[in-house]
Amino acid sequence: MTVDLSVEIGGLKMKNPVMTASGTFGYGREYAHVVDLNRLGALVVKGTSVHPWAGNPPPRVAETPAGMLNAIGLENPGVDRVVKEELPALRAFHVPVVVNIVGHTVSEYVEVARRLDDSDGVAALEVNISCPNVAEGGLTFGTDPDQAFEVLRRVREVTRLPLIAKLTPNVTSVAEIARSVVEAGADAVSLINTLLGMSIDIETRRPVLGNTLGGLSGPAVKPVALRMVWEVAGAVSVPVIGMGGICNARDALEFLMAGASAVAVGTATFVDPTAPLKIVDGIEKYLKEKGFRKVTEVVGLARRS
Amino acid sequence: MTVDLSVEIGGLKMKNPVMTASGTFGYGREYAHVVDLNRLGALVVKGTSVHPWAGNPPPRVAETPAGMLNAIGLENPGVDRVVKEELPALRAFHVPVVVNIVGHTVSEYVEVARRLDDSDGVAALEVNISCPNVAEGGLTFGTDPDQAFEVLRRVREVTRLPLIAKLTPNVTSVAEIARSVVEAGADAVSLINTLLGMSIDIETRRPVLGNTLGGLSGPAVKPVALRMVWEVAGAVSVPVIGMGGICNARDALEFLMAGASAVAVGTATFVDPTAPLKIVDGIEKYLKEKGFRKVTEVVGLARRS
Amino acid sequence: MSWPEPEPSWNRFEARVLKVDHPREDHCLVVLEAPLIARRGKPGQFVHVRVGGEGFPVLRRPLSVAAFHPDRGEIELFFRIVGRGTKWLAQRKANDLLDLLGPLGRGFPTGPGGPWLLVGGGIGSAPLLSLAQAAQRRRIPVVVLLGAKQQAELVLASRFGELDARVHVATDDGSMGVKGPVTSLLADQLKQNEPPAVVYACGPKPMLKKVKEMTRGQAFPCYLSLEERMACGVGACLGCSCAAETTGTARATTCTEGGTGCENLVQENKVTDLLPGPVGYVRVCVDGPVFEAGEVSLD
Amino acid sequence: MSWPEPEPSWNRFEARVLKVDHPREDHCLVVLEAPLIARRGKPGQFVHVRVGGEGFPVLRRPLSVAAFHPDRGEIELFFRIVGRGTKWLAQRKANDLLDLLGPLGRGFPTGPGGPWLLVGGGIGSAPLLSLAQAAQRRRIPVVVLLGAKQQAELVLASRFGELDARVHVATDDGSMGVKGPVTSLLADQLKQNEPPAVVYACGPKPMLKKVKEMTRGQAFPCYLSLEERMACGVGACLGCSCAAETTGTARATTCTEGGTGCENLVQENKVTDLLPGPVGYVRVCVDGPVFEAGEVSLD
Ligand SMILES: Cc1cc2nc3c(=O)[nH]c(=O)nc-3n(C[C@H](O)[C@H](O)[C@H](O)COP(=O)(O)OP(=O)(O)OC[C@H]3O[C@@H](n4cnc5c(N)ncnc54)[C@H](O)[C@@H]3O)c2cc1C
Ligand SMILES: Cc1cc2nc3c(=O)[nH]c(=O)nc-3n(C[C@H](O)[C@H](O)[C@H](O)COP(=O)(O)OP(=O)(O)OC[C@H]3O[C@@H](n4cnc5c(N)ncnc54)[C@H](O)[C@@H]3O)c2cc1C
Ligand SMILES: Cc1cc2nc3c(=O)[nH]c(=O)nc-3n(C[C@H](O)[C@H](O)[C@H](O)COP(=O)(O)O)c2cc1C
Ligand SMILES: Cc1cc2nc3c(=O)[nH]c(=O)nc-3n(C[C@H](O)[C@H](O)[C@H](O)COP(=O)(O)O)c2cc1C
Ligand code: FES
Ligand code: FES
Repeated sequence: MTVDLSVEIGGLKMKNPVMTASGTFGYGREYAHVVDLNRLGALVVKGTSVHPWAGNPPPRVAETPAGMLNAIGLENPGVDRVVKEELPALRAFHVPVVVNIVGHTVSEYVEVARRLDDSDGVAALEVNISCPNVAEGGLTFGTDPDQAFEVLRRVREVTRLPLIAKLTPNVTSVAEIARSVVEAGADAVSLINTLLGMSIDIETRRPVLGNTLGGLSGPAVKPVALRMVWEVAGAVSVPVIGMGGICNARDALEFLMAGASAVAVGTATFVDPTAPLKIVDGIEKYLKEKGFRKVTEVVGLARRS
Repeated sequence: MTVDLSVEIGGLKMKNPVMTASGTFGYGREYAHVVDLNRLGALVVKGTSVHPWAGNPPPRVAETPAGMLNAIGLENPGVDRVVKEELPALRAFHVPVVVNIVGHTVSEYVEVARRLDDSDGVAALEVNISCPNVAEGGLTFGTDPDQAFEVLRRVREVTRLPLIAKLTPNVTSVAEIARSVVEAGADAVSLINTLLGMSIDIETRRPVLGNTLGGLSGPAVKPVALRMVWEVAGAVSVPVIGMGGICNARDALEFLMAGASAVAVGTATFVDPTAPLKIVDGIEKYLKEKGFRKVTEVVGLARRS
Repeated sequence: MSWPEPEPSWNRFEARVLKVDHPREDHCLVVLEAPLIARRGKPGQFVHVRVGGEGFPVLRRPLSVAAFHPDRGEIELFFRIVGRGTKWLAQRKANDLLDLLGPLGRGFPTGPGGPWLLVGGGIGSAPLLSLAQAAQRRRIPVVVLLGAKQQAELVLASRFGELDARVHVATDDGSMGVKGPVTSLLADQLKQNEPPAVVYACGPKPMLKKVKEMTRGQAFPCYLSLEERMACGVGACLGCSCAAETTGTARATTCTEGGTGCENLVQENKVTDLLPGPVGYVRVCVDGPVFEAGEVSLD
Repeated sequence: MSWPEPEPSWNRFEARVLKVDHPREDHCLVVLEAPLIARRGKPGQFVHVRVGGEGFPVLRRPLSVAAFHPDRGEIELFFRIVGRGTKWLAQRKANDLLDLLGPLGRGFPTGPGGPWLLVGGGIGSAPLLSLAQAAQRRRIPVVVLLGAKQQAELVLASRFGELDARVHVATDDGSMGVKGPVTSLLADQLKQNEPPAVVYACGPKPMLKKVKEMTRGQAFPCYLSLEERMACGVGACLGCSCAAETTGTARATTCTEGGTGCENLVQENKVTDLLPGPVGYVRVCVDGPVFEAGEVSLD
């Protein structure tokens, strides 16, 4: 008996529910000779802005118990070079490419979305609203329902691509933000981005990261990520992409059962670049053993009592 | 050369900056024969309500990567029995006893504070505002600056004991809540309480905890806790008590350098009941080696650049 | 029938591993040098074992003491390898040190009369072995009913035999003894002429529930050893709660009226057992892990 | 002077541990069976080693290959035990398997001319050993300057000697060789009649900074091997950035104009190096770990 692993996320068709997480898999190219990209549900590339961003001063990463902090600062060469130098090579693979977009103002988001909507080989946009809103004093768009709404509404106007809103966990009510972006036109939501954290070196007596604050990811955050996916899946009717600390098929199945229609794997690929593919295999094995025919049958299973 | 470890937290005098965390050290009695309670900076007892609370259905704890979830549900025998049956025994020790107070309505907080203000052997109150506000539909007091203000203001009216507001990390801006409770009269703030999380058993396909959601604690949350202490120490001028994942003296020193005047140790005592005392020793050793004379000299050290 | 003395004096020990044995791939027997626990511990008590290094995993693992050897100063742990912690434990080598808290909990209450009827399901037979030891020392006749999925899991059966216990066996697949659940053996036993003086049971929850039903209203008491997820293991965190059979208030009443098991709870001043409210909870780590069947709700 | 071929074909290996040696309590030498890396790797490249089990810690540890033995299919790692990961590594036993990615990074560029001057501070001498190996094979004369706190830390000195290198030593406490920093030896060398064809250095940042200053404007190139905290190790996460000496824009200009080291960056199409903006960053894992001294800012 074969199991149907395919899922559809707001118009984005994937052969299985496992994606890479933005910023942790480069542009795919870095791993293409050791990971069969064609077997991924989708490949999500790094945060991309209108103009090139230089990123934060080093050190940019630090290890923490069962997790890591990063403060890359969304370094990227800008949308023009991504379109010209990175996307063409990915067209050789049979994998939907999702571009994660970032901006310091609403119009920067709009501009990069417009450029990508015109480009070949982009299957969907993931709008990373965890960026500081420069006009509003640096508070991140994603922590305010109105600003999150505004970004998604304006981006929605300029693209027909499936639109995924990527939510930040650093909020009192992630469900409220989720409802807001869905109302603004998002076809799906993905979460969680990293939890704000920091670390101090007691020898130098200074913060470890060059940027002082960084984003926590990896197994340590999994319980928080799962809870937020549970809350959001109960609050909106669009598909949810779950991520945060997923290392193996068991973790991925927890997210699916909490209500996610797909999952993304980030930090775990640093330990094992083939983790996303092992997770695909593991999900398939579980479904077969338990007699499910489609992966969609387990989505939200833990919600029904 | 001896090092002065003593600190004062909003009127609460402690011989060293290391306390136990509420809910993780019972009433001290459970550990008194293996841990010299007199060597603790302060002993914080469990959340105490006006009436007895039954707590949540089991399972109440679950392990997570470098952390644990708990959903005890603040089970406690009520303030009368705590005053009658628990506090008297603690008076035999030379350790300040801080009582953590909880309520479902503002007047429940007020009532329990009033009762404790009348009692012997209470050195300070820690107001746990991570309780659902029953009147306001179950949102926790601590996620709303106005409700947090109201609880502290009203409790302040009925007690002269040093008042510590214990903040929840499940908010967009912990600094905003901190400012609010300080304005209401809190003499100090303590943080973090647990991060809301959950876990699913993929065999039973149900949430692991009887209560579905639980609070994440332990090393996994340390980077988030440290960041929040950093933010709050920069936002208010009252002393800050830092906690969240502290396992050893290095961890504790990170919190002190981030701006905490004292620290509390919770989950780590489950692994090693003597952890709080080892941390006292470790802090003293570090200070001696580095030539500090007082522990207060390292408070906020990482903030000065 | 009297409960063993409360044990306020648990301590933390570095116990030396003397032997690690794998009678089956997924079962493990560890012999430890732990003289104080070996001498002071009672059947049914457990130790809380630290696993892994440097603070991870964050929780200790509760394991019953399967056998006490006060003469040699040794204890035995017998467990199934189910997850990260037990896997780590099973990889220990002779002379490694294990960090443990113990002896913890309230063991099995025992009286002078026999015979004792022991009912063990799967790995639940572990704590019963120490009871069989005690019975042998006190020359009390013991009947042991052991159940498991298959013969291979009945690795402790011969150990009970060595302790002069009469052993009956049931397996789900019939590969050893009677085919069926261990409770079918219990049904047979309860039909016999001589009733047991007491029934002790340990095993999976559905089995314990069945045993509780089958022994309800009988003249002899029935004691169950429960498992629950634990953080502190010593009564401080309220993490290991199990619902009391009746509501807290009702239990409090029972207690003042002098009900059997509850009496002891009151004597030992366990405030949290007696909460008024919709549900009362008991702590498996200090109020148990052994309870009178009537005290706890197994739903 | 030409950079080694870019190595797009790193892979993941299960390498068998052949030997674990502790020349000093806090230093460790591990010999691994890793034939492909032994044959294809270049001096200055590194491996990214998984430490611990079951996904914790979450980050691999970067370690230079201290010696390549293509004939025997072996490589050597030499490291100081500083934290959790290196401690775990140092506890491996023969026949354990290590999970590693490699060979990674851009090694030392080499040319036919000599002599080579190698400057190593502390454990920074490790990657230089593989250069001395290469020099011996190619019969290029090598002078090695080694610095350390005390004699005991100079455990690799004899290995350089075996490779026919001329070794000079400096220690902070004067317990071996000259008393003072290794850069004082460098000053002496640079005063000699015959200038080196190239200087290679690895060690703590302050030392590298000094070496960079001392070799600035000289006729011979100077290459530094840097360390930075890494996540992926393969260029995907931008976690290991180091500031470029000039701003991104300026470097881009230098490159079109044909500057020395930068040329190679352009050839290898490393987009992220050439960002316009206030600061340009290079990735230590794929753009390095070896850089021309002029390329990177060490402030
Ligand atoms: C009082 C008591 C005595 C016990 N005695 C024995 C014994 O003699 N032999 C034996 O094989 N098992 C015994 N158990 C069960 C044993 O504690 C678990 O099998 C063990 O903790 C599993 O740990 P793990 O890391 O291998 O599994 P994991 O599933 O990885 O553990 C994850 C977490 O869940 C907890 N957990 C998992 N299963 C159980 C369980 N059944 N009961 C309590 N906590 C659990 C673990 O302690 C840990 O905190 C006993 C349990 C209790 C409460
Ligand atoms: C390209 C490269 C080659 C290296 N080669 C060697 C070598 O041959 N011999 C040797 O002794 N050391 C070498 N190092 C340094 C080595 O990687 C660290 O000492 C090691 O990662 C420390 O790990 P830990 O778990 O013991 O320490 P911890 O301090 O517990 O590590 C915590 C985290 O910080 C990182 N970290 C700590 N120190 C360093 C460091 N100096 N550089 C980079 N990351 C660090 C760790 O990788 C880990 O992610 C090299 C570093 C790099 C970047
Ligand atoms: C090094 C690094 C870089 C990241 N860059 C981005 C990014 O550019 N855009 C984004 O939306 N999320 C970014 N993230 C967040 C991840 O996509 C993901 O949401 C988060 O790491 C949680 O998943 P994980 O625990 O599986 O890593 C980054 C994470 C890491 C660790
Ligand atoms: C089992 C358990 C019970 C707790 N009970 C309380 C409580 O009653 N009141 C309270 O304010 N915090 C309570 N907490 C939160 C801790 O006091 C502490 O804020 C948190 O666990 C973070 O610290 P840690 O990581 O050191 O445990 C509890 C935590 C745990 C693990
Ligand atoms: S495990 Fe803490 S009270 Fe039982
Ligand atoms: S470590 Fe990821 S880019 Fe260098």
